[in-house]
Amino acid sequence: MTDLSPQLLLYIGTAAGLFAIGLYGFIVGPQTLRRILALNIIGAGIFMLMVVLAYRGLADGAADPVLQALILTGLVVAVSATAFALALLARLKQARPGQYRPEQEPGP
Amino acid sequence: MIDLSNWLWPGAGLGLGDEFTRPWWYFSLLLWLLVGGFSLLSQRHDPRAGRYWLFFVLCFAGNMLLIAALDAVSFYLGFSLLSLSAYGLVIHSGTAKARRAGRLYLQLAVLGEILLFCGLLLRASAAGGRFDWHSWQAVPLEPLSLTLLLLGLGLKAGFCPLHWWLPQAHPVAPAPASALLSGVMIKAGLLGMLMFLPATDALMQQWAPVLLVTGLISAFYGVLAGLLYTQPKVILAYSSVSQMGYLLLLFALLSLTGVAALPVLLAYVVHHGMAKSSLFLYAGMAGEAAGRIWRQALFWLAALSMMALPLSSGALVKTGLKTQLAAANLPAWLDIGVLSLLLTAGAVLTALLLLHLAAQLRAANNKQSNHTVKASAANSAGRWALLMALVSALWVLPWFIVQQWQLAWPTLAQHTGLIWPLLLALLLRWLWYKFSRQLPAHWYNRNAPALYYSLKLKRLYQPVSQPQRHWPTITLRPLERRINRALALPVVPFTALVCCVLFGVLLLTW
Amino acid sequence: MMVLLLVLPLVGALLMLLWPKIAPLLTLLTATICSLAALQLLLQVSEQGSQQILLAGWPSGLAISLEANSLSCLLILLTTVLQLLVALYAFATYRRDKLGTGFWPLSSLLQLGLTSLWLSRDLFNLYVCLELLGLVAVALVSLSGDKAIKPALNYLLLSLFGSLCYLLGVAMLYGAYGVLDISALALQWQTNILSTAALLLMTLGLMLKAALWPLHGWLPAAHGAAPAPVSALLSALVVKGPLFILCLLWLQLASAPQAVAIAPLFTGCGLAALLLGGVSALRTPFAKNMVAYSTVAQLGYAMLALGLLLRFNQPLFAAALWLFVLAHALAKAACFLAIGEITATLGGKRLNTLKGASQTMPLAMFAFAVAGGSLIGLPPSGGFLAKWALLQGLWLQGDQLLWLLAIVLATLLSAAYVFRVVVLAFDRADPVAPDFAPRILPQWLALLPALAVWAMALYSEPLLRLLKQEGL
Amino acid sequence: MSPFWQQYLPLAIILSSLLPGLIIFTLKETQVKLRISLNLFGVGVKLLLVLLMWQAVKAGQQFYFSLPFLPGADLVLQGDALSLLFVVLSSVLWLATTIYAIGYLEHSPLRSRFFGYFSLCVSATVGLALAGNLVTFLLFYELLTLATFPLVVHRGTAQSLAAGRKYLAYTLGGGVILMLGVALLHSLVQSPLFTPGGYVTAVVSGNEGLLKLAFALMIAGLGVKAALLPLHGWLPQAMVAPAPVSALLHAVAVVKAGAFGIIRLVYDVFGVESMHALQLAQPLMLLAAATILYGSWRALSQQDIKRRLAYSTISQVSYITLGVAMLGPLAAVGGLVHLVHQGVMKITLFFCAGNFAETLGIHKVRQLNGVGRRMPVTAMAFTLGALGMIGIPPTAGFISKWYLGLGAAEVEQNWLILVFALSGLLNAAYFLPLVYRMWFLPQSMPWPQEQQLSNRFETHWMLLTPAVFTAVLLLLMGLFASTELSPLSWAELIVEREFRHD
Repeated sequence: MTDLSPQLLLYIGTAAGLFAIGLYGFIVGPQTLRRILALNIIGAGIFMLMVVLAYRGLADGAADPVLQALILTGLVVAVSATAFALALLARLKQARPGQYRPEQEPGP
Repeated sequence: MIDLSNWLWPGAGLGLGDEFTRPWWYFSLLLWLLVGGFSLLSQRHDPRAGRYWLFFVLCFAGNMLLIAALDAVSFYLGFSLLSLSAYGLVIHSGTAKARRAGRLYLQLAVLGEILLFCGLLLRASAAGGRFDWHSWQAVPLEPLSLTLLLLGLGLKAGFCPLHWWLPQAHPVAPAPASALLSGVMIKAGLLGMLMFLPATDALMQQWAPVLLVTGLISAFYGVLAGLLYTQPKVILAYSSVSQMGYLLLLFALLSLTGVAALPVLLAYVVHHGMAKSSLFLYAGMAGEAAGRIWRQALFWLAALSMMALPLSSGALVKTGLKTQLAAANLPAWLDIGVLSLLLTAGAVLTALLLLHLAAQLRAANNKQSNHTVKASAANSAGRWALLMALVSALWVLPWFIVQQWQLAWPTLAQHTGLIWPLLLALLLRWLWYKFSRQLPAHWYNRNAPALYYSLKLKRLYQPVSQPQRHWPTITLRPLERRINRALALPVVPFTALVCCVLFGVLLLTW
Repeated sequence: MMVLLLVLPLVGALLMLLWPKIAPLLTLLTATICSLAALQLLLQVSEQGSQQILLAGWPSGLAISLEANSLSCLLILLTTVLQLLVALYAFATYRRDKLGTGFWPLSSLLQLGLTSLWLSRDLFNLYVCLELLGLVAVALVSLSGDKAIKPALNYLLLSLFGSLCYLLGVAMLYGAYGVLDISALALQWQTNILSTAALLLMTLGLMLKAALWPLHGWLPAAHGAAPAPVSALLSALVVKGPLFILCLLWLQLASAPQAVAIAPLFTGCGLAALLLGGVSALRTPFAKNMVAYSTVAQLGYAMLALGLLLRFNQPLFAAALWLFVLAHALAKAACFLAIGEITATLGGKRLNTLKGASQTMPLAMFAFAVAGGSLIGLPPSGGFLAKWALLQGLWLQGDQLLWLLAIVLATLLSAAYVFRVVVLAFDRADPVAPDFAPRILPQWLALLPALAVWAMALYSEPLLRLLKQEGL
Repeated sequence: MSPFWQQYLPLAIILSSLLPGLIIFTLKETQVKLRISLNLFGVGVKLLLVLLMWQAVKAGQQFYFSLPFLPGADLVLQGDALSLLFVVLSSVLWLATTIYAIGYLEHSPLRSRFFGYFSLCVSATVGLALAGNLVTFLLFYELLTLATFPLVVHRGTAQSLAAGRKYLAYTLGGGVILMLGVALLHSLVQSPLFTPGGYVTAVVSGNEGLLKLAFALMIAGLGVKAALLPLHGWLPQAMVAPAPVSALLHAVAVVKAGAFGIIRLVYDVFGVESMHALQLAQPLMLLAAATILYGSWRALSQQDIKRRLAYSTISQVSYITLGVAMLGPLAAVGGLVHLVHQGVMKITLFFCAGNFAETLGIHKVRQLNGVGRRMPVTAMAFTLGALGMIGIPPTAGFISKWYLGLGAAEVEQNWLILVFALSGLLNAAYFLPLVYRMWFLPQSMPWPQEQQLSNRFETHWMLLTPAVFTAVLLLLMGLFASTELSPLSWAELIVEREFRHD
């Protein structure tokens, strides 16, 4: 395992912060839209982490291309997932206009 | 001899091999045929004749089979056929009394069957899986199987401590059936004892004195109890108990004298069978004898023979009994003098009982003569003719046996010895009348406690309900509702939270 | 062959989007071809040993690498065959059940996602497959119409959340080791807090996606709301994908101490899933929810087997694990198809709808009962084989009475919920009248996988041998 | 007989009922003739094949058919003397029951389904009898449960559904426990063929605890079907099923399967030697004795005829277990022969009870008054069966009790004779009152639900003939016990082969 410079640690800390905020929003947020946004924030945290890791102690200071490829793929996935979630949410609102309330599930 | 071991169970066979099964078999056959002929006439107007004949034939078959059996299982087959079919005869009349008696009979018969079955099992096992008499008689008895066999067979034979069913069941059956029950069927138990319990067995010889005493007790008990009843057939039944006591005594003597007592036993069986059958048959149609001296004479012939009038078959067997007793190899605690005195007393009592019977028959006649069924003359005559044949057989047959076995005829002294108990009985009876002593009325015709216990037993085995364990019913539904309500959490945040918590916990506890 | 298996569904899906009219036929066609190809691949692999290819000529490490061992081939075959069967069922019923046209391309994509998942040995590829699988699955659930949107949305949110957890784990591992290929990663694996945390994150994400207890909350609603063919696919196949990755992680990556340390989690959760899932299945008033809860319970067996495998390293448990997966896939597909057909015909989604079904729809009921037999583990079904392997392993380990007792309890619970339905179906006193004349073909299609799972018994010996060796 | 035949004969015996059964499922309700002829064809073929096998086995041949299944445990069908005893019993009684069922269900709905499951049930039973190792046995044991369940709930009423639920709860529970036991034993010694003398002897030392556990588990599993004491609860409740099904449960298939399994377990898996070494016989004996007495005692108070018969079965089947547990040759003969005898007797009783219920609507004991006059032939058959149950000679029941008793005396367990005596008394106490009511009491109330099923006979001939057939059979088996054809001599042959191995 390579050593991480303090600067990188800062970025990593920020990424962790983003992740934590997203997590908090995901768990607490009463509305689905907020949850979708929270997921995006978590995603942003992770991507940020990956970006940071791409620059970890490589000799020539260049970024790790594999990770960047991964981030790109991840972003595509995240965007499409978000779009899909929003579409679903829209349909939900369409189907039950004004009936939105915290979900109730039957049984254990 | 017919060997059936390849068809039925191993060792099965039928035949009349023994020198005493043959006369026994012929005597039984004769009695069955005579009484069967009698039944043909007496049951002619019986609405349930079909049932009567069914059970009659089954009993007949069972009885003949058990005598001819050459192995224990065949004997058991005949024995149970006889026992169970006799139930149909006992309750034939269908009255409440008959049903009650039948119940008692059946309870004890089944009990006897099972006891006998257990005894047989133990014996068969001891005999190494062979069932024929010879191999069984060669194996010494052990106390348990001896007890089981004695009880099982004794319940059929009906001597004193095992007699409960007898005074109930015999009187309620139709007259010919009672005649057979008392005449031949209870002898099946005795035959079984002869076969299963060889006289030469060491243990048997030890136990014989006890059996002898039991027989004496039974002989006295039967008479004394019979004196307290007024229905003729009940009296006759108790007389059978008493006579079976004598037979048991003779059976015990077999072990104490060697086989010399066997012909006497056989003669006694024949004598009692014929006499008791005649008396039962007579008791069944006593109403028709009112005022007809010849018909009454038949009764007296039979009764006197039972009272051991000199020259009668009774005299023959009673003297035989005494002779054997005198010759017996008794243990010290049994004094021969006391025993013969007791025998004499027994003879007096027997005579008294028969006189009592005669009196009750007359009384019954007077009461009943109005409403006896009017049978056709030919039917009636036929029945009386058969009775006559029976009585004559009673007077004749035992002599053949004596002849065949070359026994000593009773001497003149012995004859006279038999006269005076008879006279004494007459005297007593006369005195009784003279002073017209009556016992308190409630001493008479008491219900036997056995019936009470039989009913108790029935309630025990036919319970209406049994204690049921009721599990406490737990309804979990409210609890489930509560849990459901408690768990009705929003899925997404809850699952995410669980996820986070799990992660934290796992990481911390690593 | 592997490429064909991947390309064909993809091309098929695209074509279906272009010409929706021929979509059903196209689906059938691709599924048939893929099934044959999968069979061919299985034979090939079993003859020549596992195969590896690198896509598009890139060098190892950069290229997408695919590896087919016999377990993967078996799973691919299972996927394609079930796909074909479900497509047939959907083909037979889609007009009646108003199945959206989206079903056909989506199901092809689902097949693509699963096939690539079984073949991938690269953490990030697996992530992509997972994501694809999750999105397609949610889309399929939402086909059912308005009532399914809510569960679908929940499913989507949690699925995305799980993927992100997994992704975070992947990122951490890549940051630490710089490789993504599992075998390469295993070579330089170190047991430290970072790798443990990454593993745990990935595990929890996967457990969430595989609906392993206690993260199963979304499953019953989603599977219950989906159309019958979709539920069949989801329950039979989709939840197995994350499970597969989970096994890869713990069996190939994790070091022995880590594996032993995690084992109690899996066994405990498996046990809880078996018992609580069983109780829920027994008590739920809705027919499809019952089957869905049964999935939760049955996944408990797999988890239990995985936990025991990690703890004792006994090959019998590996066999048990994959046998459970195979048997459950077939049986659950049959269950969902049968129940779906019955509820569609009798009109109603409560269990009470099934009253008298043995009379009105004997074939479907028979299919359910036969499949249920495998869920219970009655011999000679596939479920029995799996349970037998598990029991053998436990007895050979010795002193595992607690687990044995748990298995007995779980078996009885599964028997209870299966026969709850069967007994209802035999209620002749008050049968529910069908809304329309029952159709025969869909019922037979429901019966086929049920019979197949019993036929597994005939191939038990090769199966057991194979899975014992190749159980990762 | 060619080797080809030899291999496939066991399979053919199973298929001879399985295939007609499967075809019957597909028939329509209206295809009565086709269904009946298929059914009877299956019965005929099966009897023929069984006859073939019987002759060959008597001549000392063995039959063996196997399919690969689990490692160390193939699916094996094997025809040896013991399996043939059960096969013959179930095929012959199947014949009677089929005819009876055709008559019984003449106008009821869902007959195709009924007869389909009926045939499946018999196939499973025969398969169980022919099973060559424990795993195969387990397989058919479970199949039997499944095939019987639809029959138990056939009426589809709330009561029968409750009975079905209970039946399933018990039998599936038993099945799981049996599976556990089989798996344990398999992990110790694999699952080789059943061999006279058992195959665990080699591993006894060192594995006592596990072997005892395996035995206990398997007995518990088998005991459910054999209705051993704490596991008997399903049997009395299952009597709500139609009479042919009760006959099947009590005489042909289910209960017998349990008892047969115990025989296999004791003699061909553990073997006498290991049973002695592990001291397993005594507890089994105690359990069986307790069941015998308890069943009889509970039967006393049952006012429903079939319920009373059900409790009687609980008691009677344990005779088989007891005979096996005594581990003596004579007792084994008794136990084996009782397997057959009990089947024939109990099926007679159930046929008769079914006749009463179907013809006159009689279900309760007190309604039996005077039935003897209305239905003399059925009542006669019932009486014979009852006498047999009590063990009165010359019925078949006597023979088996005789041998059991001899066996008890042989192994010096005299207390068992007391058990037999008590049970005999109790049997008499609950059967004789029925007989008494039938023959000796006048009819006290109008028949609850009289049907005119036949103009010539007292009831439909298809209901009457099987009852008479089995009643005559039980009499013949008792009377001609020593002939070559009797179950007794066959049981002796088996025991000779079982005990000769050393």
